[in-house]
Amino acid sequence: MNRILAASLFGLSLATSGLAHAEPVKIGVITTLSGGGAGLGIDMRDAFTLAIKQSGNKDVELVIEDDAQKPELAVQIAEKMIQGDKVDLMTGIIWSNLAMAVVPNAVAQDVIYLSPNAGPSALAGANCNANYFNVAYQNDNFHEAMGQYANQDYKNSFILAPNYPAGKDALTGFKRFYKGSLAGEVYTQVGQTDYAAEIAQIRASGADSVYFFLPGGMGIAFMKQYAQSGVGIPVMGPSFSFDQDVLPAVGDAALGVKNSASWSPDLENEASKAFVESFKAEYNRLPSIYAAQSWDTANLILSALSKASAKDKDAFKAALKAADFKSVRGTFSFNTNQHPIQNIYVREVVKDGDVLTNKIVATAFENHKDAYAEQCGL
Amino acid sequence: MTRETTINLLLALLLLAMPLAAAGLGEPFYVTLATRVVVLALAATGLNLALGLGGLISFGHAAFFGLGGYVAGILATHAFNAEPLVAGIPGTTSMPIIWLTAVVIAGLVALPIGIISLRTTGIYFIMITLAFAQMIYYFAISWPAYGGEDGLSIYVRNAFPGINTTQPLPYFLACFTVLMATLLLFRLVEGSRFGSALQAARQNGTRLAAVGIAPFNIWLVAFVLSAMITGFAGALYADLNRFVGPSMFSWHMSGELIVLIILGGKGRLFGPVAGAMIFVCLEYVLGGITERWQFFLGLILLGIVLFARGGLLGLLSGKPRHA
Amino acid sequence: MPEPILEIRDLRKSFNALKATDGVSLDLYPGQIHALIGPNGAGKSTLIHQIAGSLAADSGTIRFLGQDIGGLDMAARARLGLARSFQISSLAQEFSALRNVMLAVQSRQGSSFRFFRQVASDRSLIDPAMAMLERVGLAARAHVPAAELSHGERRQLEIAIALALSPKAFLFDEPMAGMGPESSKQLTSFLDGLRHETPMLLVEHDMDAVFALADRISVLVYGRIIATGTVDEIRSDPEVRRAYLGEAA
Amino acid sequence: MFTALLIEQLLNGLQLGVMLFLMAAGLTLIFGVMGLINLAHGSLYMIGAFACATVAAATGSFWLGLIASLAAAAGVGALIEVAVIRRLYDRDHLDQVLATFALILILSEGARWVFGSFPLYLDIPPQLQGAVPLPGGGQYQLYRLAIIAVGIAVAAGLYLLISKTRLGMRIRAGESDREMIAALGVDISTLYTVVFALGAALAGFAGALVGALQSVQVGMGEPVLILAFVVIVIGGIGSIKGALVGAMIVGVVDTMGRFLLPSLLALTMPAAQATTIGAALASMLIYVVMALILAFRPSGLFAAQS
Repeated sequence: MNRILAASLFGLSLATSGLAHAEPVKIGVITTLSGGGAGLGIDMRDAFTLAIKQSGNKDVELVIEDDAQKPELAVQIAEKMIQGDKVDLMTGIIWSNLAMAVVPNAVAQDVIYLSPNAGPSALAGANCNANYFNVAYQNDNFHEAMGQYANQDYKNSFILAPNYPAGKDALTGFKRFYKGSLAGEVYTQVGQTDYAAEIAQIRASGADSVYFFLPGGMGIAFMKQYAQSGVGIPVMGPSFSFDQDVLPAVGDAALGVKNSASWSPDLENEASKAFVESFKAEYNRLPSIYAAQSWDTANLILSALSKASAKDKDAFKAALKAADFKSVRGTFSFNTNQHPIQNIYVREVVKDGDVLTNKIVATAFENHKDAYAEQCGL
Repeated sequence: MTRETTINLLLALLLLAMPLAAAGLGEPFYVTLATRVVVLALAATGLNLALGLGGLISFGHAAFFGLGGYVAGILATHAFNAEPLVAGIPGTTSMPIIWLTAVVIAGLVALPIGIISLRTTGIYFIMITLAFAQMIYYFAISWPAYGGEDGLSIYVRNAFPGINTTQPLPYFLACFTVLMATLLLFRLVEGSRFGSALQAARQNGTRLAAVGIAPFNIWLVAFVLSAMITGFAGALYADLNRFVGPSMFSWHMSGELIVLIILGGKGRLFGPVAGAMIFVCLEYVLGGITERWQFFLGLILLGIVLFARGGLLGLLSGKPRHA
Repeated sequence: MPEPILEIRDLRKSFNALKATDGVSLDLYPGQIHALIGPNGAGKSTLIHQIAGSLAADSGTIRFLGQDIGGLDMAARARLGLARSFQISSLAQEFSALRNVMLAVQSRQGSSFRFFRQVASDRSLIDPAMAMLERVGLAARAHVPAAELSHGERRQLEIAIALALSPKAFLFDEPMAGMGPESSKQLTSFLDGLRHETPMLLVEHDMDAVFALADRISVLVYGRIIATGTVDEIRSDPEVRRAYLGEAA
Repeated sequence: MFTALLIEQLLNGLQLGVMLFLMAAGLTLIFGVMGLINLAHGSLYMIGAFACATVAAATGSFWLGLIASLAAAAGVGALIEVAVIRRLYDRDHLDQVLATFALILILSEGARWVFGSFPLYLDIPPQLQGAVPLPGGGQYQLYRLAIIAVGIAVAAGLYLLISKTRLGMRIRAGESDREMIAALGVDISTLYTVVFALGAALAGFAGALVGALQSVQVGMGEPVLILAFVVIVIGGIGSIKGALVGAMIVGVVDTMGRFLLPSLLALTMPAAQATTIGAALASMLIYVVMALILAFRPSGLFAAQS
């Protein structure tokens, strides 16, 4: 009985697929909506749904689920989306470790995954996959940019990051382009909230600058404590500790800090201006870089949908790879490993009225590619 | 047949029938969900041996769950990359070998942890087991060799001779068989001399010593056995998710295992099974209704602790009998 | 006189400044009931705890059947044949009376590390345990959980458990406590019959029972034994009268 | 230069210890008097921080925020004591662990409901901004020095409260003999509510003080909670003195471990390896210390009940 029903449904879908050009596409969004990191996921979700809503495309169906920043929960949701909801595309994951848990299995089941934020090196090189598109950055990129920029002013930098793979990728990325010497290299505990011991080491190290990668609450804590410590050595970081989601919590301690990103709210292009305006109008707050990347992801999908059906995987992937959409980041294209080729900017935290935000002060790289693309066999 | 036995039988049938029906309807996700129930129930059954029968409130069983998981992940990774493990021993994707290794490693680690922890009692025992699990947790996060915080992906589910484990249903049936065999073993141990001594140790350790049986030895063996079962479950969990990460070691995981036991009914054979069924259903159903599902999960848990002390099986089948 | 079964020499135990056991020496002989009496707080229970092994002595020796047992834990002492009953009934409350006794039988038979054979159908455990319950007159209550037994029944059960160990010596900590006169009388005659099977060290407040049962009596005051002797010797000892009986009178 | 660094790190250890003491004192008091394991103590810490941040943002005064943190944590503490906790005193540890675990879920998600998912802003009061010079050429953050001073004052205050006041006498009586103080006519359920609220207030106070240094966000209480448990287990549960000593041990060992282990390892292995392995070992260090202490003193250093 069920087999017959399934068979006839199958026949029906075969029959209709030839007719309608715009056919419903199901997108699974796994992101962090509860727990300590929820702010990033909420920005991601809000921008994504807003982009779909603005496009007026009625054929896109979203399945949004909260991973609570737990890898095993993300894996479970992915299984549900793939096997239960039978989604065509997946996106949404914020954190590298969750991406590592979900992406390899999803793409192996022939689901296309588009990363709106994380870009672990393990997925960029030899283990790259035709079903995996990274619309954000490769994890090393922002750190490489800051390493490059640091060469201008600094000769002896103190660097620190949490003791986990993304932290090591970060400092590796920084060192790849930084030419000066290191006054110290420290790995802190994941989830650490007190950096007094590290700040004391920085003070004693004789460094002329500090570079740190401490996402989420860790970065907020570090910046507040650093600002009060009286050390006074200039600080640099990737955008993660200086973006719109955390700036209100860091407060004036962040003023003047240089940070690297692929986008900034003041970026001069039409797509970006339109994005910032509609996001502010809809949600009454400034968008973060996670929102921007997610907005781009949605628009990339929409652009591909206008060219090919998501059921026709090969045509759809080719359409995605063309990256024929108006990115808020200006120029944007995919490298051979389907990771972005894009500009990376250096921004400075400024005060716009009462609101802390970022302004671009330099371009560290133009059309930057990641270091792993050569190992990718695509 | 007592009422509890009838209920147990019904639970087992329900647990078997649901995924079979789901597979028939072409809904493989529910098979995966049922497999999750089975694996969590197995992990909690391990803890139930120490906690339910022996009264050892281990707040660190995530350590053994994670170890089992990492054994599976590490062996599979070495096999996948064709790198020998140590001294020329290759990795493997054979589930029987992985299972055996997981059980042995969990037991070997549990032995020293048990010897030290069992010197303490009460809240000290709760906290020292937590401390050991935290040690391993931080080690797993910060040790670079096996993925650290990122964990390890198992690209292809490991293999069991004669079973297509990559399909949800055969893998479910394999896990289900393991769970049922373990429950049978649990029942046998509970009724044995060792089980008698263990339950007496829970009720009154001094009494047990006064008749000449040292509770320490009984507890230690129970703790190790318990860790071995939970480690086994960890290996199954890794293959279910095709992923292992340090969060398997986290204190939340230890807490969840305790929650499963209490939800179902502590010390009861099918307590962990009932607990895992409720927990996974709650997580799935509440998670589908509201983003704030943890809030309501908390309320429900609180209600159960305060007003339904015997757990689900306690509600359904009344007081336990120790003839 | 024969060799003592239990030989205690110069046992000492202090809690901070309090000397709970202050150089106690004591011998228990085969076939005898040796009563230990003294006012409240004299350190009787503390002494029993040290002999049974639930409390470590600071110094001194305890020899049992000629062997120094000072380094053994409670379980090991029990396996040697030193059985005890507790001042406050200490039972596996959820287990039936029968299973409480079966535990002792299981211990006497050796290993508890048997994982498969079911005790519920194990005649080699049930039969001897049942026999012990019959002996103390509790057979009819064999399947009642210990928690539901009356106070007197729990006392009987304690004794059944101890007997099931086939002990070489008994330590009794106030077995009559909380019992009515009728039950006390019954227990007294039961213990009277037991002395030739198993010698016992008896801590008891019930002076009628002590004078009826004891072959020898030691009087403990402030952690010291001030006198040891037969019933008559103790009755007439002036120091005992002053320190103990005198107070009571 | 190295001496200055060492002094600074010792102060850091001391400051961490003081914070942990504020948390641990409440936990150990609640366990000592009521026999309760309260996993939700970290949530009270979080509530204190949120209350302080909210009030400070509304009024512009950190000090009003600090008062609000005390009031809010004590208030929520009293509320959950009356609604939930008092039903748990007669239960075994297992039920307590589970019920308070459930409370964590409720309070964390509830806080997110009320305050949203983004971290809140809370800054150090202007009077305590900046750093002061240290002997040996270093500098030290003024606010952290203030925390150390406040912590010592609270420890002294607790000592006086418990040894010299009527309430303290009742608390001590409650630790040794519950029936006795009930028989003496002390209203035991009020006493328990007061003790619980006092412990909660200390936790909330700690949360507010630390909130100004870190980020005020949901889940901030959990790492501190685990550390506070390590502290009271090392010190001996129920003992305020033990909590103080345990907090200092954990604070100094943790800080020094993070600072010294990587450099020590660098003597025997390549620097890159030493930094990662050193960091890995440092994060395990306090748990190793705890296991060692319990292995030799199974009831902690100053066990209240023998």
